[in-house]
Amino acid sequence: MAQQNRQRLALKHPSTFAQYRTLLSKDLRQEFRTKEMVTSMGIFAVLVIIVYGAALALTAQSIDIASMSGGLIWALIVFTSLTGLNRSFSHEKEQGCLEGILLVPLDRSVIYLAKATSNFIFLALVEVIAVPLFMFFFMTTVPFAPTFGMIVWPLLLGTIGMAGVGTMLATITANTRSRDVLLAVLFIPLIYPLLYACVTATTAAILGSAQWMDLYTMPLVMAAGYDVIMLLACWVLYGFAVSA
Amino acid sequence: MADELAIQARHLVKAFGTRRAVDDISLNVPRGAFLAIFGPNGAGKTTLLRMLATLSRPSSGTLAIEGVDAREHADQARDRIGLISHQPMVYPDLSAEENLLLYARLYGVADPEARVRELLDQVGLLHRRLDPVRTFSRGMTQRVAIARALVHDPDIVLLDEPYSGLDPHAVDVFDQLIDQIRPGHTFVMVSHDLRKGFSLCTHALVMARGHVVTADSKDALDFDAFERLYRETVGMGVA
Amino acid sequence: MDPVLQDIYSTIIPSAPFIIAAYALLWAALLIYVIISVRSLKKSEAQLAVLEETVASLKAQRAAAPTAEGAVSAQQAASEKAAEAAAPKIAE
Amino acid sequence: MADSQKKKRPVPEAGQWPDKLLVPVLVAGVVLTTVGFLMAFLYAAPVDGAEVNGFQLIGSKLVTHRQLLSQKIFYFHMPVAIVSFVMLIAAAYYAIRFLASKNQRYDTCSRVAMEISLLFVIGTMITGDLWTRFEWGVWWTWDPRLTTYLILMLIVIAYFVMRNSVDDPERRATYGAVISIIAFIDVPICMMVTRLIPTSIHPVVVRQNGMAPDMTITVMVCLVGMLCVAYGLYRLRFRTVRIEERVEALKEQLEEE
Repeated sequence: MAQQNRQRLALKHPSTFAQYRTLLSKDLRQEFRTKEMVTSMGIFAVLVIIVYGAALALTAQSIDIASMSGGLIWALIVFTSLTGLNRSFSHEKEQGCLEGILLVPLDRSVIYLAKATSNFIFLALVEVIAVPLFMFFFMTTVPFAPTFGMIVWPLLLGTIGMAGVGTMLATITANTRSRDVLLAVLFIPLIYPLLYACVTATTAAILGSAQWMDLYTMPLVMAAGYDVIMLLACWVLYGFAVSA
Repeated sequence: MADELAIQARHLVKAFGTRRAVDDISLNVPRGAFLAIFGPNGAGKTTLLRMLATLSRPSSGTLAIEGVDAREHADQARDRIGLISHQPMVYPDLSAEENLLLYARLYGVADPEARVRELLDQVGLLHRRLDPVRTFSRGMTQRVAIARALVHDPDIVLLDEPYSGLDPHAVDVFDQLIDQIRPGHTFVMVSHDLRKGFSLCTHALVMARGHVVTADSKDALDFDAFERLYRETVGMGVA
Repeated sequence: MDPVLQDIYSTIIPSAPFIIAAYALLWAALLIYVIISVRSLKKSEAQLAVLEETVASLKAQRAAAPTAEGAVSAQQAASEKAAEAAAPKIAE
Repeated sequence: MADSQKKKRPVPEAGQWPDKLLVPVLVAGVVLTTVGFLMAFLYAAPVDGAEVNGFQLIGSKLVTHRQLLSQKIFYFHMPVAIVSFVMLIAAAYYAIRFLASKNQRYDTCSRVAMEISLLFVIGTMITGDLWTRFEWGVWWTWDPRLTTYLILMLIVIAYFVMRNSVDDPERRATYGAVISIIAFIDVPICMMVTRLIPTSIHPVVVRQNGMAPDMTITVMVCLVGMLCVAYGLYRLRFRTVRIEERVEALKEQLEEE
């Protein structure tokens, strides 16, 4: 029969972190080359701001915009992340690459972590553009509270949570029929606690009233708790969802 | 006898509820053999191949790939398998080299750059290695897919209807490549193309509705006898 | 009516419609659900009966006269033999 | 009742001991809930509402507060809510069992449990909302409890939207299991988040600071009654779905003949 054992290539199993880095660099290089996801999310964010403009144009002077801006920023972020998440798996699905990666002997959760990190980076990039833009359009009349800088923390925790849960749901809805509406229907109820906590914390930071701490720290702790629990659950369940 | 076998499957079943896509199939594929699997659509050929590629878990039955149990130590089994499917599984926006480097690093190939260069040369795409795969023709993309499937030098090469969508010239180039990598590798091919599959294979297997209908080594029958047998068995199954 | 007594019971009447509505709607929701599931149970049971009859009759007809066309069982036997044959043949 | 016919045709994983319990449990459920309903209005004392300036001797008791009838909704509201959670827990349990064994039967159990959970959540929303309408005079407030149930209802609806948009049964079952587990984790968090974050607008109305013994008994009766009704419905729906699957399988088999 054929010659028994031909000289086989040496295979040194890479560490999980090395595989994570390879997958992440693939995502980043692909996005850097096409810039498809970041531009589509950025444009969507600008469009949402324009819709806000129409919605608030008449009332902007009379109402206290500061107390609502926390909520408006987060509404902007939720819908922008939805458009991004919908496209996050389009490359994998297009040429069946997800199966190519599933063929590699690696832990499925590494795929999850790499994809969640890349989604987090893209979402954070868009937020860095969209939030200041929002402030430019709506909050120029609002005096800057000393605690304004503190909105960074809820933004950070919220984006981590949304990227984490969103990546899991995007994997599930990637090859279903009504893909984008299904992702929204699943994403928003599941993300509600995080959203509620982040909006409260952001609004407290923006208003910066005397006892702003008690309206700030508790929601922040809740958001952090949500992130930890949800990312853990998604980490464990991802193996089932991706190879279904 | 066991170590002689590349793939050993016992009573493989893939069922969900009462529907059995693959129903109690046992296979012994010796090392270096070329098994061609034929059968009508919906016979469970692709399901069987996906099970062999450890992409889907069998509902019951045992599967050993190169002596390694594919259910318990799936990772070790995956080191030995390369899959070429009608989907190329490469990223269109990345260049051919970047795609192969990605898989080479994921598999943990010792010297990825050298290995990738060698493979690209073997498939004759060295001159186009920096262009994104999006700009490649269907035939060239299929050759990148072959290179991707071989990047970690697998012992077993699984082919899922590799000829679909290829023009005659691309088919010839594909056959040439298969012959090149033939020595020392075991092949399992799912195909509709009786003539092409029969010419390449050492063993043939016909499936219908999840069962093995007939199975024989090639020298036991010539092509016309095989074609009549295929028409008869598959015809009867579907009637 | 003594004003204090009236005040004590002042919320009873206005709250009555809400309570009735609550219990009525809840009871209606449960009832509708039961009706729908019982009806679909009956429908699928009827389908099951019909199908099992046809399967039974097909089996009876096949057992009675194994014609060429009805060679499923024969073909089944063939594949059993083939499956056994597959094992040793391929593994020569 | 049609129960005797059911025995004749064995259906996979239905008709064993759980189904024999079907009729007695359903009957017990109906009886208990009606008894609970009557007790709520006749046996349990009405709860004291707002202060009344003055007092009145009624029967043997000195009454100084407005007697509230609206509180009577509570006797069905709480049991229905608890049952909806019990069903969500059952769905998550079967989902884990399905992921471990990939046995389709657990997928069916999980799906039917989610269905019953949705039914009882809708029940909770109906009774809760009417109570809010009377207590606070507004149809909807973003009160912690109401928002938690709204989110739970939306998640279960999303679960079923997902189930209808995936065709491959195994993938549908796996995705369904994953979502019901995530929902099971998400809902308590939602409950905590909405309660612990101090909402500036509405002080959290403490509804029951400790229940009088007679009220607790009534609630218990209603609760057990509702649990029996839920179990009965669960088995009924489970049998229907299993028969439908058997019909599907037979059809497929016939096509091949």
